[in-house]
Amino acid sequence: MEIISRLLENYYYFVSMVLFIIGIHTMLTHSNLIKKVIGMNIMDTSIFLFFVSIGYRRGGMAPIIQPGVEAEMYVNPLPSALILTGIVVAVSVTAYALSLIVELYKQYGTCCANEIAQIRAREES
Amino acid sequence: MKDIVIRTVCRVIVPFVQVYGLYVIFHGHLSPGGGFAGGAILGSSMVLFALSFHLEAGAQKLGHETSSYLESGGGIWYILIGLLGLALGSNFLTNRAAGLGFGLPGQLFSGGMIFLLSLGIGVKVASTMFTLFYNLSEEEGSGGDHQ
Amino acid sequence: MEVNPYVAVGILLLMAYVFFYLPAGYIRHVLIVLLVFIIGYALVMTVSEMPTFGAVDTPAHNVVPERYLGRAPEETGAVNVVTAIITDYRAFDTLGEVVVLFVAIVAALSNLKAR
Amino acid sequence: MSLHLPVISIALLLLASFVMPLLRRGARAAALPFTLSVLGAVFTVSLYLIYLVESRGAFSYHVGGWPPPWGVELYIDHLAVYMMMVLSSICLVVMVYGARDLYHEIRAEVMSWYYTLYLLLLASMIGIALTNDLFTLFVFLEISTISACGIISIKKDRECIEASFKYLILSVLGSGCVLLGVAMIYMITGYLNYDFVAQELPQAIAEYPYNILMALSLFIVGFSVKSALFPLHIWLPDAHSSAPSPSSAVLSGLVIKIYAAAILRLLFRVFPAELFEVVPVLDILLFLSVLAVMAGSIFAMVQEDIKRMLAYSSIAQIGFVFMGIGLFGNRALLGGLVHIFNHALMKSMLFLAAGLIIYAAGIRNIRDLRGIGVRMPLTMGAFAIGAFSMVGIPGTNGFISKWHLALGALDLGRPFFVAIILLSSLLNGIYYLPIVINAFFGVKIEPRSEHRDVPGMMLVPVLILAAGVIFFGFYPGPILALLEQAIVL
Repeated sequence: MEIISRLLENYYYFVSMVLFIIGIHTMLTHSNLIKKVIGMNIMDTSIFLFFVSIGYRRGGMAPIIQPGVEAEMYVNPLPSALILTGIVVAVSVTAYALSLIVELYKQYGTCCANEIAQIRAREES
Repeated sequence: MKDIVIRTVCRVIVPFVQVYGLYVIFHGHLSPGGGFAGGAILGSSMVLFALSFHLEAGAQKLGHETSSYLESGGGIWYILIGLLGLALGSNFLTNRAAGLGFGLPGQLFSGGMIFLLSLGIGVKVASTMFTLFYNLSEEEGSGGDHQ
Repeated sequence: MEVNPYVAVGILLLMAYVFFYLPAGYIRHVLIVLLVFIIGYALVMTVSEMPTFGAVDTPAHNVVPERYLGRAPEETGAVNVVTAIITDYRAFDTLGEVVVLFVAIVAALSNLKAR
Repeated sequence: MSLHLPVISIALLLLASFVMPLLRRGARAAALPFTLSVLGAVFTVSLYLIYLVESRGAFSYHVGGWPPPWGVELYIDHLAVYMMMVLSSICLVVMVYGARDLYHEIRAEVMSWYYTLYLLLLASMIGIALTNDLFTLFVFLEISTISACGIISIKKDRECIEASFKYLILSVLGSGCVLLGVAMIYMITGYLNYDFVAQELPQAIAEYPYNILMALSLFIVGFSVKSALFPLHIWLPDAHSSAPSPSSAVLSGLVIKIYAAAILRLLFRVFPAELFEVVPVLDILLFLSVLAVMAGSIFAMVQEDIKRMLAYSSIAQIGFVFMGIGLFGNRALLGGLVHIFNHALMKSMLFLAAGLIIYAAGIRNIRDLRGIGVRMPLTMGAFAIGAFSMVGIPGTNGFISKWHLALGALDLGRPFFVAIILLSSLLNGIYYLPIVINAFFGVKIEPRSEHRDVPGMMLVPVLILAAGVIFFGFYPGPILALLEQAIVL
């Protein structure tokens, strides 16, 4: 019971872990390549959610300094800044993966990993 | 797409979106936003234009040549500003300690190289978004039009 | 905390086998769900032990954000602390990020134009 | 000024890669000399940095002038300059080869993009070797992932797209794990800098044991996927065998090892040593490395494609590096680290020689190599030297690293690993030596019509690397002296 109450306290972390698992599951089980990329994005987003929620402070304000407000009143700006970088990295990886999928579709006529494997096996035999 | 409503609305809205993107880039050190957000807004305005008219129309506004110059230029700009700190006798990418800081905090022209770096990042992100969109959709679109 | 290395290696081998080698089918799906539940259980146990969400005294709220929040305007000239971090305190990361965008474009274009 | 050299070399590589697409229009011919001169400059800088670190000890560099917990820190110690030297030297030699070879594997329009990706790959690997910050490590990890996939998918064949997609998906899974580990470490310590994290972790163990354990296992899994440790090597054979030959040489020789060096730095500079007594991380790495050595050798024996065989052999050899890490003794670590350089030399040379054979004779199948040593004596001679080095015959550098690994295992009183090293040498002999013997003494087959002459510009790098294999087999002194200081942790 204590664990459940801890999980409810840390519900942001809990949900991001669940999303992480969903992302890994999608990435590794689906044979559709687009779905793999979607799983990859879910996984990345879950990590970003986790990272950003580390910096949250209850009742904190956005870290834009206003005169007369003490430093303790703002949320931690470092995770937000890092995740800005992380998001761009995820976008870049997604773009490159999509370009690979476009090219695979042009070459094999399908987006399904299993079908591509079948086509290759047929060609080799 | 040949819808006149969309075309007219886009023709009106795109300049405003671009001005807003530039605003977000230039006010990155004062308000929420910065190079990435502003660059994404700028890039999406160009994507919107290309979507609502035609891919070729978008390419006429911002050609492949220009966008590849912009991509490289954004990165070179960033590194050169970093080397400027080095040339002034400080470390790589040093801002205020190298004497680059100017202006009072809270004003538009303050923060030394932050403003310049944001500009470089914004240009880079905008051109990247447009180039990626254009190249991924061009390959598909050119095949689809003839069928 | 006690971890048996044999058990750990065994689980890792099993996971690798199921994820990467087992042909698609009913058994694979059941095993994958099982393994994903094991990973999920470990992650959830970790979550239950983490510092409380939103608390003021978590380890992450230490001297680092204190200096960022307290002295960013005078040290960098930017009022927005997040921008101050990404373009001044940790500008090297942002350089890496610009490079990531560039490398994504170059890789994507070279792939699309390669054939 | 000389303290700025590490960051200048990264900036120079990045600047060169940004300029490269601009050269495409007018001065296409300038791209290659430009790339080579940049690589040569970085190699010279790395040699000078070795001298600098030897003379004045390790130093740290604060990017932006901000002290460590606030800014990004580069830490230039013996291990970092060693890795930088290995990376830049192999990259330079391979690019000399690639200057000629790439034209028949890649369309001329995308050549300048290949140089761009290559320079970015080198820059990111140097960044991984030098950085002292967890998040910067992640950023450079992603740059190296995308550019490593990029130099595979740039080839004309369609197998390359599939291989690089598989590589990309698994690598992204690995870097996702690394980022989650970074997040957990940041959560419980509040720092990203290695030294500060290492300072905080011993106190945090009592309070958040599962967090640290989870972060450690996420790092291990993430880096194992990227460096193709045995059960997670699934992407490697396709990727390394279908890529253009220079890419294969760099990927197999350098890219998988930089991740091993990164995890080594994390394990020994960040995580407290008492953690390894509670959690048998090193034992797990050791078991996996033994499995990798055996499985890689056994899989390599049944391959028919020569580049595929070399790729599986890489899986076995990365096992030796991890064995050095897992044994956790000074001498074994020395063996594992020197194997990074030795394997980079011999494996890139073998891949280049295989590429030369494919270029000149159009042969990929091992059985067709019969009698090719008569037609291409220098290439096959170099290949033979590489094969001997793989087996670990004294006089080649492969012997040096295996010797130190075995002595290190004996120092720790674990003769089992000596047996493993001997057994794997035997297995290596079983699949490498018949190729060499058949090539020189086998029945000649008729030369095919598309047989091309071997250009000197492609042969010279192979011979340089072969000479390096022999040279460092007889005079390993300088490298070992450098590494002995690197492993004083």
